[in-house]
Amino acid sequence: MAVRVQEADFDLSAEVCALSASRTDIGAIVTFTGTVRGTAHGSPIASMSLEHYPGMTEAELGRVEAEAHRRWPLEASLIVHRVGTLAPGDNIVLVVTASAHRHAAFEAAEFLMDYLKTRAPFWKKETDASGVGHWVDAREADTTAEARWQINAPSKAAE
Amino acid sequence: MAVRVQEADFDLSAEVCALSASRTDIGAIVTFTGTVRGTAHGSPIASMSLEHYPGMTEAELGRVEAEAHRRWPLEASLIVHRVGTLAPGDNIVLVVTASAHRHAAFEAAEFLMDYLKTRAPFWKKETDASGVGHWVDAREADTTAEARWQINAPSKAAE
Amino acid sequence: MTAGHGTPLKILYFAWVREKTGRASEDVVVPQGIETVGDLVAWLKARGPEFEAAFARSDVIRAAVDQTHVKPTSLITGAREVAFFPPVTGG
Amino acid sequence: MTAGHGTPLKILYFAWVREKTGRASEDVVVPQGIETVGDLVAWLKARGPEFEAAFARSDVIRAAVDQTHVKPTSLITGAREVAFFPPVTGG
Repeated sequence: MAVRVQEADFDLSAEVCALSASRTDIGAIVTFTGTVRGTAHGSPIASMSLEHYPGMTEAELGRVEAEAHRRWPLEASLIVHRVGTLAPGDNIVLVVTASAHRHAAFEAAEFLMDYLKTRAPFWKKETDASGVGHWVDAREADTTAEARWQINAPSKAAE
Repeated sequence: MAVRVQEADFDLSAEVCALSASRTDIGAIVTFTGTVRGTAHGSPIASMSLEHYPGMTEAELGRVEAEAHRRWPLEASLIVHRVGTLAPGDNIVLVVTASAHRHAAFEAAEFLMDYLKTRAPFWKKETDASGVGHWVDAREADTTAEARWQINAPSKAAE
Repeated sequence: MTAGHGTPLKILYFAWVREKTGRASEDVVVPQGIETVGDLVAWLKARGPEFEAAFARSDVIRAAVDQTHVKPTSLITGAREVAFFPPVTGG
Repeated sequence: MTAGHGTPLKILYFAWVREKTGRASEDVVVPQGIETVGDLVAWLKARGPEFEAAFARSDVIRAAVDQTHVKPTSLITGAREVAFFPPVTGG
């Protein structure tokens, strides 16, 4: 179990190796990588900047991760989220889940992403080709995605 | 879209890079890596050998992948499956799905694994510490996992 | 005891709430009677037009007390920091 | 026309079916009247004790005709190759 917030990029193989090296109790590893898309509402974007709430971010990601371990038999997990200024195609977020069996790994990874999207205090601002910044609106679909897990929220208060 | 059957190991980062490099239409990449567990029915295993049906394997994986693309808006996908003799901890299978949105990538990756497990002609034989080989039994749970997708099977005949 | 008895409370603002208030954080001494997050928002709005503008769409503003998500009706009693921000958009 | 009219049919065996029959593949000329996968299994079983043993648990043996999964009732008419194997265990 680990969470990291960083400006630097991450390497998928290196992260998965660090998590699973010399272990033979893991049979299934799922990774999710979120990347910066090149367009927003049909218009090209020049860059995306990510702001967060230091302290709360790590606390919230830790709570979400602990909840995933409570619900699924995970052998290991990792959440890495980048902050700062990113370009189209750049990595934003990495979630890794490892379990003896694939369904636990798949479900836990999707759960982590759904909760991260609605609870972790990050905010995206897209800058368009003319240099104008636009804060990204929260998607209703993300709230719906979180709701389908139907649990007591991992942190102490509901929205 | 690509399927490969090979003795060689694969590198997660290299495969994902090859699939997504210089593309800005992808927002979500899911990978599934299956690895050799060190025990079977509670006893340690020394190695695992994987046999397959050359020709049919590639055809079946291709059908499964095409079905995933028919059902989800995927930007790219990859299936790599190893054959030959493997040790505990070694990689067996890699599935990568890339889409503009995460739920399509997650669902398609899980679908590919569920179908691969029940339809792709691979057979595993585990060799125990005393050198005795045991063919792995098919798991009822895999057939159940496939059944939940409730579709016309991607190839022309049902089991 | 409420947060108001002379103990400074740290307020943080993020994303467009930060841009509209013109500050990332500040230490305030909250008067007696301000007991919930909603009370605090009402009090902040009265401090000037930039706060009025920042909290105009108060239905979309989220709050955290001591780094945990809370509702507008949650108490701020004993809190060390309260943060205000739009719905999160990470991942 | 059935597969039996003098055209050799390639039969492949995998995993423990291969081990029990003692061969990975063979070309056979199937007699007339053998029209389904089930007919072919019955004919193969009569060829010797190794086939009898390999197909003893015929309920768990799977078949493919020309590299596509089929049922025991499927026709082998015009087929080039038929494969027999246990339930698959890849992934």
